[in-house]
Amino acid sequence: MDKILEVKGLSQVYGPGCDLCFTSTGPEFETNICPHCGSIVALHDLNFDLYKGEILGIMGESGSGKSTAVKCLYFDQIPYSGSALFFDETEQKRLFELNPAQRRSLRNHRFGMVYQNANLGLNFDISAGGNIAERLLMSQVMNYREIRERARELLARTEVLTERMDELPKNFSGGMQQRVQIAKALATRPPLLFLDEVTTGLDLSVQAKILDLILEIQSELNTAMIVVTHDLGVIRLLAGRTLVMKYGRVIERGLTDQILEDPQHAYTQQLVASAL
Amino acid sequence: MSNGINFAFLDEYAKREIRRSVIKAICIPGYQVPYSSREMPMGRGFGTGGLQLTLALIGVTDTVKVIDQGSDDSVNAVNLRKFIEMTCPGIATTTRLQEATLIQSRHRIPEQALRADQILVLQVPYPDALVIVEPSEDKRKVMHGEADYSRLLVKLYEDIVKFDEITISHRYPTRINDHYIIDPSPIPRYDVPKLHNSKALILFGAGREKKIYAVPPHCPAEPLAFDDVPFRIEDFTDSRGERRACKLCGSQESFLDEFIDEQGERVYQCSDSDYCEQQQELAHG
Amino acid sequence: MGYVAIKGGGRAIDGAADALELLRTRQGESGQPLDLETIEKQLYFLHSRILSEGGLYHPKLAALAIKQSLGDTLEASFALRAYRSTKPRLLETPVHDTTHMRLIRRISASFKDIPGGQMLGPTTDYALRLLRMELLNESQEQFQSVAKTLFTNLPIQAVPDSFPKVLDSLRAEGLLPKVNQAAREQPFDITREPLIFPVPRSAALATMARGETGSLLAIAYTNMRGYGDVHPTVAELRVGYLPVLLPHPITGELTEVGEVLMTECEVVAMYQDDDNKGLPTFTLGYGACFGHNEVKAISMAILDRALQKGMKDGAENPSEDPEFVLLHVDGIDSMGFASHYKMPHYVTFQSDMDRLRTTQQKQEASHE
Amino acid sequence: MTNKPLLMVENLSKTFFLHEQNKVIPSSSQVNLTVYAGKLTALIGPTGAGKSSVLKSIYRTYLPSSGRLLYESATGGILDLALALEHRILELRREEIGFVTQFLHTLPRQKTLDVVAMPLYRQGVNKQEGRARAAELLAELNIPERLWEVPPATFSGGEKQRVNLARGLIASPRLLLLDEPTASLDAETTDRVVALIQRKKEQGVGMLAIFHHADLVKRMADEVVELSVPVGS
Repeated sequence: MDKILEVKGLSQVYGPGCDLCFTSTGPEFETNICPHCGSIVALHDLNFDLYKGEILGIMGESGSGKSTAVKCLYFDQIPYSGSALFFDETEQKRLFELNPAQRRSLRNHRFGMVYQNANLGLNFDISAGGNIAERLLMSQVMNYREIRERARELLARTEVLTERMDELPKNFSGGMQQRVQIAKALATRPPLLFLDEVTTGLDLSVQAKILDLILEIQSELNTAMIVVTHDLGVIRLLAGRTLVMKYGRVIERGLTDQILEDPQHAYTQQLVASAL
Repeated sequence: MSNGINFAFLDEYAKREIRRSVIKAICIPGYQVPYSSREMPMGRGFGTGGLQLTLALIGVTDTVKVIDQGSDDSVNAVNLRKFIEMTCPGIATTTRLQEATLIQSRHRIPEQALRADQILVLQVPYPDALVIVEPSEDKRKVMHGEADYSRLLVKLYEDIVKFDEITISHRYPTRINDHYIIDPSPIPRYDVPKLHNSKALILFGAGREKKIYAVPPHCPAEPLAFDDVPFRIEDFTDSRGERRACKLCGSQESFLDEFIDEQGERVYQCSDSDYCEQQQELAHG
Repeated sequence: MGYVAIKGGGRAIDGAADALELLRTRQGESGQPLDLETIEKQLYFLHSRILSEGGLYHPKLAALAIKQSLGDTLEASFALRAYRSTKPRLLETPVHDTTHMRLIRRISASFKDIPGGQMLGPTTDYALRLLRMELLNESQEQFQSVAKTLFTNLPIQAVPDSFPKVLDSLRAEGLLPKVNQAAREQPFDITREPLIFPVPRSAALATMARGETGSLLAIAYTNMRGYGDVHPTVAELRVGYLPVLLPHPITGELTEVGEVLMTECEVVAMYQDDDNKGLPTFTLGYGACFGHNEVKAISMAILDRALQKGMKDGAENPSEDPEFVLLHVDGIDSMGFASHYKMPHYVTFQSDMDRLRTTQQKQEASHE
Repeated sequence: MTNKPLLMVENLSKTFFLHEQNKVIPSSSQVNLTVYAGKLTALIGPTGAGKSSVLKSIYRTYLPSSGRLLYESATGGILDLALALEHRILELRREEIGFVTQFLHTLPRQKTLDVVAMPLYRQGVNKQEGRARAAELLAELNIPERLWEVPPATFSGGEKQRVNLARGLIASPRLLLLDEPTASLDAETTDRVVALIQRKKEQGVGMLAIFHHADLVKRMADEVVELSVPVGS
C-alpha cells in the first residue's frame, strides 16, 4: 500500500503562546487553555499516516482539535508547528512549506473539502453548476459545453436533480447542499478528501444516504479520506482507523472496531458507553 | 500661468513618482501599480488618472490629442485639453490622430491604428476587473498575484447559463501577457482587440482608485471567453443583415453612435469624429 | 440653452463658467463682494471644515475657496486640495505633542474634575437652537458694540499655557495600553504613498483627518448605534492652537514657525485583554483635524478605535473594515465620482444596448 | 493437505479495565491453540470462558492483554497479530483473514449482492464479477433471488446470518474466524452451511470456530480446544 499523507507533530495555538503552553494543557489538565498566557492549545503533536484509498476517522467533541487538524491540512489555517508530507503522483510535497500559489493549486486540484457548514464550501450566490464550474475552471477546463457536461455528471453521481443545477444552492435542503459540496469536491477527482462533520445536523435518513454515497465514491475512486466527526455511528460506518481526540491531543488510536469494542482510555470508554 | 504653477501643473516629485510607476507598469504588463494620485482641479471620475499620466509624460515637443466618447469637441475633452494647454506652455494640440504623439482618451480607442511613436492614455474609473466578484482590495491583490480568476470565469459561465450570451458589454475583462486580467476601461468590446499586439504603448490611469497599469507594445491581450463561446464585438448589422453605415461619411467599418434625430428617425454616426472627418475629406478629394 | 454634449463643448464650458459667475454676482450693482476675513471669522465653522477637508492649513486660501465655490464645502475643499497638489514638499515637522496646545476649549466626559479643570469655551452644545431674530437686521454699530463690550469685560485670568492631558493620568494608573514608540516615529504620508491594504494606523488616521465630515459621522454613527461595539467615553476633547515646530534651516534646532487651530479628541472604550500577558486595559480611539470640528474629531476617534479592532481581529461590521471606511470617507473622491455620472456615456450605453438586444433576440428565438 | 500451522496462539489473555468502575474484568486466560491450513479448530467451553474474546483478539477487534498470536502470512514470514501495525492488520483483513460474526452491520441502502461482494471489491474485483460470485454463493445458501437486489436491513435473523456468512466466505480467506455461524438456522440450511464450510476446508482454508451446538463440533472440528472460565470473573 502507498502512503498519501504523513503528518508529524502538528500543533496549533491560538494566542501568543509561551514555553509552558504544551506542558500545562491537555486531557490530564482537563483544559486546552494555557493558564500562563491564556492561549488556546487547539492541537498538539498530532501524528498519523494515511494510505491511498483509506478512510481515517478523527473523533472528539467540539474543542478537541479535530476540525483544527483538517483545517490546517487544507490550508484554512496556518499551524503553529509540525509538518505534513503529501505524496502526490510523482513528487512529495511538504504542505507547510509551500507558497500560497502552490497551496491554492493543491486545494483546487488534489484536495477536496466538505464542510459541515455548506456556505463555507459553496458560493451561495452562484448556481450549483457554477460552483462545480469554478473548480473546473481553476483546472483550466475552458470549454463551456464540457464544463456543463461534467457538472451535470457529477451532480447526477451525487444524486442532485440535474434539473436544479442552475439554481442557487442557498435554496436547497441541507442534505442537497452537502451533495453539491461533495460533487464540487470531487470535480477534479482528488486523491484526498477532507470531510468535516458532513452529516451533522441532517435528518437521520438523509445522513445514511450521504454516508452511503461517500462509501460508494471511496470504493469507485479509491479516494483517501479524513473524516472528522463527533458521531460514533459515522466513524463505525466509514472509518477503518480512528483517532480519538480530547483537549487538542490524541488520547487513543486504533482500528475503528477496536476503538468501539475495546476502548482503552477512560474518555473513550465513556463516549462509547454513552452512545451505544 | 501667473500664480507660480509648475509646467504641467504637478510638482516635479509627483511627476517622478508617476513615471516610476509607469515604468513598473510596463515591466509587469497588466499589473495595477498603486501610486499616490494627486488631486487635480477637476472631479475624480473626469479623467484625473489619465490626466496625471499625460502631465507626467508630456514635454514641450509633444502634440496632444484629447478625446472623450470618440470626440475631440465634447465638453470633457475640451475641458481637459484647455487645462493641458494652459498648464503646459509650448506644447501643441491637435485633433488629428496622425499628428499626435500623446493621446488621452475616455471610453474609446481611435479607429485608425496607432503607431509605435504614439502613446495612448486611457482614463479608468474602475481599474480592477475582479471588483465584480470580490469587494476587498486586499483579497483581490492575492487573486491577481496567483492569477486566480476562476470566480470571474464563473461569472461568464453563469451569464451564458442565464442569457445564453456573455452580457458584459464594456469594460470587458482582458488577459494581458497570459497572466494579469485587466479592466481595459469602459471601451466598447469593439475596441478590445486593438489592445492585442498594439504598436503603441497603452497606459491606463485611475485617479480616484490610484492605480496605473499598462499594455506595452506588442503584448498579447486576450478577452476572456470559452473555447466554444467566443468573445464577440458589438453587432452593427441591420435587420436585412447589412452592416450599418455612418450617416456622415458612409463608413461601414467604424464603431457607431446611435441616436434619434429631430425627425424622430434612428440614425447612426461614427463615434470617432476625427476618423469620420478624414473619411469625408477622402471622399470629397 | 440646449447643447449637444459631443459638439461645441468648448463654447458650452465657457458659457457655463459665465453662468456660474453670474450666479455669484447676481446681487447686482448694489452688491458687496464677500470679504475673505469676514468668511474666515464669521463663517468660522464652515471655514474650519474647509481647512480640515482640504487638508491644507491656509486660512486665507480656504476663505477664497469658500468664496469662489459659493459656499459648497466639497467644491471649496477640492480647490484647496488641488492647489496643494502643485506644491512640492520641502520640510517635515517632527511628531508634535499636543499637550502644548494653547486651548480655547477642553472638556472631559469621563471625570467630573480634571487636572487643569474643564473649560467650556465657545460651543453651541448648550445653546438653545432658537432663531435669533435680533440678528435679522443687525447693524454694523450693533455688531461692533457687542464685540467691544465682550472684549472690555473679558476677565484676564491667568490661563495656563498648557493643560496636562486627561489620558496621562489614566496611563499613569495603568488603565491604558503603553504608547507604541515605533508607531510614533514613522507616520505614513498619504499624500506621497498610496494606501495598500493592510495599512498602518497612521495611514488610517491621516486619511480620516482630511475625510469628509458627513461621511465620517455617518459611518461612526453606524458603529455607535449597534453595527459595532464601541461604547466610547470622551476622555478629552480639546480645541486650540498648536505651535508648529520646524528644524531651523541652519542650526537644525526646532523653531516655532506658527500655530494651527485644531481639534483633538481622545475616546476611551471597553477594555480588552493585553496580548503580551499584561493586565487588561481600556482601548483608545484618537481623532484630530485642522480647524474647530468637534463632530468630526469625535467620529474619527470612534472609527479609529473600531478600525484598530478590525485590523486586529477581523472586521465584524463595515465600520471596522479599513477598506470600507478609508476608501469611502474622502469627499473629493466620492463627490467627483458621483458627479462624473453626469458626463456623457454614449459609447458604453451603445454597448449595453447591443448586449440587451442580442439577449432579447436569443430569448425570443428560443420561445418561438 | 499439509499439517502446517497457520496460526499459533500462545498464552493469550484478555482482560478489560473499566475506568468508570475502576475494575478489572478477566475475559480469556492463558489460551493456547493452533489452527492448521485446511483444518477447523473448534473452541468450546462454558459461557464466560471468553471464546468470542479469543476470536476478536485474533482479529484485533480486541487488544490482547498478553500472549502471542503468531500468524504465518501468505507473503511469507510469521507475524504477531497482537503487535502488527494497524495498516498491516487492515491488509490482512482485506486479503487473508475473514471473520463471520452473529451480527450484520451494513449500510442502509446497499443491495445484498453488493454487501456480499464487498470483500471482493476491496480486492479490486469489478462489480460484474463480484455480483456474479455473490449470486452463486447466495443461491447455495438458499437466499431467495428476490432478496438479492434489496438491502438486508429488513431480513430475518437467519437470512441476515447467511448473508453475513456469504460475505465472510466469498473472498476465500486463508484464515476464517467463525462465531456461531449457524446459530439461528434451520436444520436444512445448517446442512448447506456445513457443506460449504467443508468445501472451504478442502480448499485449504484454516478455521477457528465457535459453535452453539456440540453436535456441530463433532461434525466439523479437526481439533478441539476447551476454555474454562477465568478466575476472578
